[in-house]
Amino acid sequence: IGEEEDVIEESEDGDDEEEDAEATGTDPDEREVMLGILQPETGDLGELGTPIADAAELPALQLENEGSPVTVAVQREDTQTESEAGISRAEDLVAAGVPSFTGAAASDVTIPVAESVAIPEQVVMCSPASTSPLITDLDGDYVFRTAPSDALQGQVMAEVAFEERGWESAASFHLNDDYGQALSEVFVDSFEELGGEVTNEVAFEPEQPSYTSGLEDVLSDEPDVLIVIAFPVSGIQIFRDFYGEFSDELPIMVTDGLIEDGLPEDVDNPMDNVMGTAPAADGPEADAFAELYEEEYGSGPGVFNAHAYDASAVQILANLRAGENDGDAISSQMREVANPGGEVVGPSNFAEGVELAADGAEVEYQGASSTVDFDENGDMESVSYDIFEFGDFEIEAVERIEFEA
Amino acid sequence: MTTMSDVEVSGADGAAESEATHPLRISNLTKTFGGILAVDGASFAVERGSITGLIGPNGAGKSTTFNLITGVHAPDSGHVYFEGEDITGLQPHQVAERGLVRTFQITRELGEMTVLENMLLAFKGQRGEALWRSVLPVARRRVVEEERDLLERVWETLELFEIDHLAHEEAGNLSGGQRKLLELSRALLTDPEMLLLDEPMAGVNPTLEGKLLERIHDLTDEGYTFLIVEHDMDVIMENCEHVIVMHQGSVLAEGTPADIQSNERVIEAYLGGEV
Amino acid sequence: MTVDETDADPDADADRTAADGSGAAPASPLEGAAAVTESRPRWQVDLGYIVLTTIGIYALITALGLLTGLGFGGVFRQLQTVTFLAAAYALVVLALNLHWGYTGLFNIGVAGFMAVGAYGMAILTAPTEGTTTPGLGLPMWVGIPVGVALAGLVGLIVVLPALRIRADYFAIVTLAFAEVIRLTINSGALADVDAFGRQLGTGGGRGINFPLLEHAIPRWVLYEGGDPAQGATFVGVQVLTVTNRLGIERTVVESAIYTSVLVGLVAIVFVLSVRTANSPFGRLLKGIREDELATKSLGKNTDLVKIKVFVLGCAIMGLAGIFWQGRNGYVDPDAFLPIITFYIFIALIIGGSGSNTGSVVGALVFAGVLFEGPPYVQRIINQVIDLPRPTTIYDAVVALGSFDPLPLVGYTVGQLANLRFVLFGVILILLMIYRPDGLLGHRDEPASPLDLRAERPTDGPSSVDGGDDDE
Amino acid sequence: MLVVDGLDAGYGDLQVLHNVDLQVDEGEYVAIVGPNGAGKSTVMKSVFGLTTYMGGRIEFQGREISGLRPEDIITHGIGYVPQNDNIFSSLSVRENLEMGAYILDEVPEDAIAEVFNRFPILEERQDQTVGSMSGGQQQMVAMGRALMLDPDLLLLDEPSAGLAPDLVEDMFDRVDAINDDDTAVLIVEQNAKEALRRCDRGYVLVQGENRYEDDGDALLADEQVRRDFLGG
Amino acid sequence: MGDVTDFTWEQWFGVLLLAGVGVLILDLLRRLAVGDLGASTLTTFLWRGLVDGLIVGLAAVGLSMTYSILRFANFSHGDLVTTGAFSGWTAVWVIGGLGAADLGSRLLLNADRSTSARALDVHVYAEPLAIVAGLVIAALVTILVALAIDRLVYRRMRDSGGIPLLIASVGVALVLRYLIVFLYGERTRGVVRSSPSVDHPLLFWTDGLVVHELIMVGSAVVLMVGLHVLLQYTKLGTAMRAMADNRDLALITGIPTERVILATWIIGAGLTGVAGYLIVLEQETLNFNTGWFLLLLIFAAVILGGIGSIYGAITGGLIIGLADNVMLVWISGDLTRVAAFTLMILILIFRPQGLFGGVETA
Ligand SMILES: Nc1ncnc2c1ncn2[C@@H]1O[C@H](COP(=O)(O)OP(=O)(O)OP(=O)(O)O)[C@@H](O)[C@H]1O
Ligand SMILES: Nc1ncnc2c1ncn2[C@@H]1O[C@H](COP(=O)(O)OP(=O)(O)OP(=O)(O)O)[C@@H](O)[C@H]1O
Ligand SMILES: [Mg+2]
Ligand SMILES: [Mg+2]
Repeated sequence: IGEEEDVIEESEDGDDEEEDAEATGTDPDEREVMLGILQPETGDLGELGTPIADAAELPALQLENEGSPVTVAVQREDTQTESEAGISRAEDLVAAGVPSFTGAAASDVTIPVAESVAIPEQVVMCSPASTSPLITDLDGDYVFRTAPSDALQGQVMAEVAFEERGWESAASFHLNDDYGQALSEVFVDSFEELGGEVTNEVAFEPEQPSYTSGLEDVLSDEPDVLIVIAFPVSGIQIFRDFYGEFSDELPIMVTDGLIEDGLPEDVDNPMDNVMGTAPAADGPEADAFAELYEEEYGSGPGVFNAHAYDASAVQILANLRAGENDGDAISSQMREVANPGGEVVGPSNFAEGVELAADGAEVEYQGASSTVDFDENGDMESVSYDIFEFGDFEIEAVERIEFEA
Repeated sequence: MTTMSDVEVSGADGAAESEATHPLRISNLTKTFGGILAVDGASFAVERGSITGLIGPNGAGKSTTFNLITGVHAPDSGHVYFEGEDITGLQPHQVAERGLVRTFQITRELGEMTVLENMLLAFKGQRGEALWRSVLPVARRRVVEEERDLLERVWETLELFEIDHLAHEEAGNLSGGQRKLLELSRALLTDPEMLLLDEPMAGVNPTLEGKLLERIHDLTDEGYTFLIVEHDMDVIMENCEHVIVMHQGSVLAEGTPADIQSNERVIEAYLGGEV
Repeated sequence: MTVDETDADPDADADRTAADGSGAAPASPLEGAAAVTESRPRWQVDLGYIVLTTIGIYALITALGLLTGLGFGGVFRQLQTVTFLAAAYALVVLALNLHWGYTGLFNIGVAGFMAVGAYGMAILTAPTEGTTTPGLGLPMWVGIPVGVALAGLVGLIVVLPALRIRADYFAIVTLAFAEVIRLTINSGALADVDAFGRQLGTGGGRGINFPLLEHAIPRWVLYEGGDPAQGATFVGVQVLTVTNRLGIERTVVESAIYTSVLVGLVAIVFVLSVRTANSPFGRLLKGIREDELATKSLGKNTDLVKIKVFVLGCAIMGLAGIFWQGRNGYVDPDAFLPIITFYIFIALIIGGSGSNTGSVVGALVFAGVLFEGPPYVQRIINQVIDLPRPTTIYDAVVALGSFDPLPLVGYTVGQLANLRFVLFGVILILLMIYRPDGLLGHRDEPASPLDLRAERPTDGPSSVDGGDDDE
Repeated sequence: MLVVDGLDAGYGDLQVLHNVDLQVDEGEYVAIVGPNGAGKSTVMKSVFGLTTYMGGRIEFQGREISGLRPEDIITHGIGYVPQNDNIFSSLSVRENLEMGAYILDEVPEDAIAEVFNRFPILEERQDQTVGSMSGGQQQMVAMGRALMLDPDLLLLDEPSAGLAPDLVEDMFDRVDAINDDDTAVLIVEQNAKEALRRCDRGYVLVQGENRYEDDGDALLADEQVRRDFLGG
Repeated sequence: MGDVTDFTWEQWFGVLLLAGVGVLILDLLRRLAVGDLGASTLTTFLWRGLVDGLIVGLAAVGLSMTYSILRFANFSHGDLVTTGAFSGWTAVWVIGGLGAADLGSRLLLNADRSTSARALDVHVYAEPLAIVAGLVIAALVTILVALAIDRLVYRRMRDSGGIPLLIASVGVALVLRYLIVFLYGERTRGVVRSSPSVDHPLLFWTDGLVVHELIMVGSAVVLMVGLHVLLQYTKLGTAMRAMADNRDLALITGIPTERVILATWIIGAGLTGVAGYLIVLEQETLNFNTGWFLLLLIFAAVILGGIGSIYGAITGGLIIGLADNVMLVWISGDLTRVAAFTLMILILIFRPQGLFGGVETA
């Protein structure tokens, strides 16, 4: 068996890219860092995925713009929001010698990619947007994420609803997929743990002609608050039916999936009774990132863009500190460059941070989305959530909650 | 002139006797479609080794009777016995497996299969009809051997019916008469004990018709039994030993061709003064 | 003379098809080898088609990839992906061909049966603890056969009530069943169940993680007891020594073995299907397809045959589902949307329903060209040029007004993933209009173990070719 | 009136008719007989534009009709009863008849009455769906439908097949009657003796070619024809 | 003995099925009496089931008609529904929103998210003319699209059987749907303002009648009855049924088959476009999948009712709609669809030709 292990080493040594890396490894100034970006630029999440991929590329562009001696070779691939294509593209990345990548976005792409590529091929992946609680259970040495687990959002919602707003009973109306089921489950558990009563839990299928009966069903026991977990594709219809048939006094709480600016216009209602939670991009350097992004792409960042920047930035730092384009080496550096200890670096001084890391110095990355500290599962140690209030066709963040897992 | 009562006596005879001499016996078959009484208490028996004619005006219920006998439709009441066994309500394939095979008035060829394939399908109990035998190496060899034998018999039959030049033609491309021939020859290949032919000669050229009838006579000599629905009175009168006349769903008369031709009621109901 | 030959009458044409087989044989070494035995000309032709298609598609991918700087590694990956996908498609297309091509059972619930197989195996082999959707933790050699059997069993449940209804009703019923299966799997109600004192379930929308077949199967081949710690098997030693020398990574070897096992399965199913088709049993199937009552009236128990064939096909679909998802180590209900069934149909129709060779060729063309092609091209375009990306087509068209076609091109390229479906549609339509029998369908594949055209035991007056004009 | 001159026709690539000549004069009664597969039905279908036209000429009342579509041909005054599939099986008897006169603006009640008069069973069953009627009854419906427009030329493809003897007789009488009303008739029959007895002229078609052409009675008398095509 | 055949297993099955439904109804009453189930909840389910059923039924009649006359299961029917919806509502936005937003946003139904139904104030009271114009345009555009498809695709396949046509229609469905995506994008949008409602004392369970819903329900009933009359009592209708039966013979009989096909597409597609338009008027939102997601329900309705039967399609739609909603009393929302499909399969076992199949109600 030892033989085989050796063989692998040998074969990697034989790899062209690897030889380059080794040859220049002693001279960090000229080392080429390889980074993959695996995002859905088409398909279901195409609209979200492209800006995320842009943000993930930003650290590399930033270094280039600022004339850093470090070059980052970015390879960008499109998952098409499909697991099949995601796996293929991930394999392409691996084949190209990419030791780590920022991806994927949808949880049901991220999981298969992790299971069948990243973990077996010993390559690091860091997802900026997959929030499924399932990802926590995947191998924490190769699978990281800067996105918060939905397990946390469910708890946050329960706390806000029960403790802050004083609603004692709630009903949950959730999309019948992994996102909806997982979030609803966590919410219900947390809410009941806190002492609240969950009157009804109803799942629904996406894109139905009407949700009136489903709403009637979920509201039949007159809860204090209704939790709606959905995306706009069904959410618009749900709220249309809700305002058509039910009292618009009833408080409704939604999740990040429905925090979308145009929603009240599409629903044709000011939605005064609605509030929601969403993971916040609340890193110490959120503003610095926003500025960078605006400068590069001409518009403000969107959802999970900050997380994408952070994911790429941490991987670049880890790669430099490891001194080679090797998944295992990067894996062991991820927490070293992100978690407390050492010089604090972030978007504003990224170029300097990069040189520090290349010199092998200890750094602590504090990013755009959070302070970026990984726990043993590769999840964020702490994240913050925004509380949004809808009203008069606008959505406004009213509060920010720091939440420790 | 044979009267109705004679017929009924023979129909009511002990089962043992009619079994030996009459392989097919139906009693009191009834079938309604919606409001229409298609077959109304029909009873008759067919003698072994004979050619029996089943005639009657259009809509008398002849084809429906065939359908009831062969399991295409289930009768509302009544019974069908074949070789002493009650086969009422059996599935068509079960009836055919017992050696009672029929042809259709409106032919049912397997359009996108060649004539050869149509014919080969007919053989009963082919080894290769079990999937595993068709697929597994050693067993398949036997299937191939058997197939050679079958093919030989198919070609003989095709030549006999003068459609061997069409062997590779898709059955859907045959002319009306050719289809009748195909259907008849295919039915023969099932090794039936008894054949029910629904207007086998309609649309068949007279010369060929003569040859077919000869062949049918040969087969009766070999012990086959035929029940034939036919409107061509010449065919019926010249070839059948026994004729059954149906009218409005029930048996109007039965007897030898001569009896039938002189039966007033038959003339009135069916023959229309002709003949 | 040559002109004469090509313009010969249809009868001569039919003859030539048979003769062509040997003529085309030397095109590939494989065929050359087979030609020596001289026993099965049809096999040579069929294999020839498949090999040629494979070579063609490989060449296309390689050329495009290398031209655009994807590098050998990338090309190799793409080839492996395409091979895997094509093999997975081929397996299920062959099964569908058995249903529809031969028996005329218009099953558009294929995705459902694949789901049953994959989920059956996933539930059996998922670890008992440590994941969100625990399973029974059984080894894969239990999981695979049971999954296949489950798919067959569900097939039985579907076909029994559907026996008596006509073709298009049958289609809708199978589609509805597939949706029932998917929705049930997806439902929260069955996501976690306490069964036999254990936590079990479908996992609902979150799906099930199970041990990767892509590792498990190759490791069974390579190592004692499937465990690398126990040392390599005889085969494993050979393979690993060779690949070590060549410097190929173990994971690559494992993927290749997995794909090979799948290809092997396809080969087995293919051979069995061909034998089925060219047999009295296959003749029965064709008979049922053409006119069930007539076949029944010849004494054939058509219901039984239909049940057998349907269950068998469903089991193979289950197997395909297992291997397909076995590569991900993860199943979720979204992998079995109805559109998957239509993909499979497109593949079958491209090849030609009713032809096993066509099924495989269709799977190759669909997976290699139609399915993987457009994104491949899109990647290449994206790498080569930087196009403007207007958000709506209106902006793009307005730009046309000022003679700037680039925004429209950019918009179109951006929409390629969606336009791929338009392409599928157009191809399907063109095929149905101009080649309804597909590339290879409706060849005269005799429903007999003998070559009916060649053999005529008695020397009748007419010769081998159905000489209408001989007389 | 109908002149078929050197017609070549078939199905797709398959040529069935080779240089077939045929003529039906005003008010004439012409029969085509011949073995199965000779191409008799194909001739009929060709006149009606339902086959692949490969050459030759078809003229009706001086106008060329080869290549016209069936719905145009019917307006020229040709009626056609095909050999198979000659009824709308899911429509009622009455609707079948009405469809026979589709090109007229009004439903011709008198024509329907006449058909009912000829086939009383049809009046009784006028609201029954034809598919559920016996083979012979269906044949009557098909005849009735073709008569609705009172055509100048009637093409009948084996109209007596499947009819009870009294109806066969009746059918031939009816055809005679139609013919007496100055409607020309072109009939294909396997009941060849009867057809030849009644017709003015007959053709024997073999393997897609004209073999004999003569007066009906003369053909009946011809030894060779008797032996080869009329069953002795 | 002979009488046993009177009760086939199918009939036994039917009896069981009816008994099952009976038990459910009894249980429903029990729940009402015990108070497990609020009366208002039940009426909501019933009313919604009715409306959903009519939506499906309305979309289904066009399919049932083309299915029986052109003899193929048109899988692009759902996307014709979508075509009608997009074209009709585009017209409403273009006409009704004059000046309220720029043309680009209105033409693409707010694909760029720069305006909204509210900004344009689209509803039946504010824009009655535009709404009517939209209805007409929905019908016209759908007809044109269907005719173009017929010309380009189906016409070349007249002699192919039902299954090749079915497969081609799957191709057409993909082309239509993704061309709509190409033009309009993938976003779901609200295209109508929330419906105004009128107060009334008529129905006991609600005192506000939703106008848009009423328009949908009313038009659905009128259109379906109209179509039935057309098919059953006009010569064109008989000709259509004749063609459905035997196209070759229709040709020989002198029925101008191409013209009948044309008429079939015009009527069928017009109805379908109108259905799509009205469905969106009722549900207020629109997405490129709107019709496709309805398609399986539509097929279920058509087949349940028996192909070619207009009343069958409506009945089928109602059964599906009611099952989908009322089943919520017993099972969770993610399984009601399963129940509806299962019911369809069960009914087909006992009546393989559909509820109204064979009985010609046209
Ligand atoms: N649709 C078709 N496609 C291809 N070939 C056909 C088709 N219809 C008939 N044929 C062929 O054309 C030839 C003539 O057929 P046709 O139906 O004209 O014969 P017929 O003289 O009417 O015979 P019959 O008396 O048996 O009805 C036959 O050999 C037949 O196989
Ligand atoms: N499937 C059916 N549905 C309804 N009625 C039917 C059906 N089959 C037959 N009938 C009716 O039953 C009666 C008997 O029909 P059948 O076909 O048995 O007559 P037949 O004696 O064979 O006549 P022919 O000599 O004309 O073929 C007819 O009145 C017919 O209309
Ligand atoms: Mg009959
Ligand atoms: Mg003929």
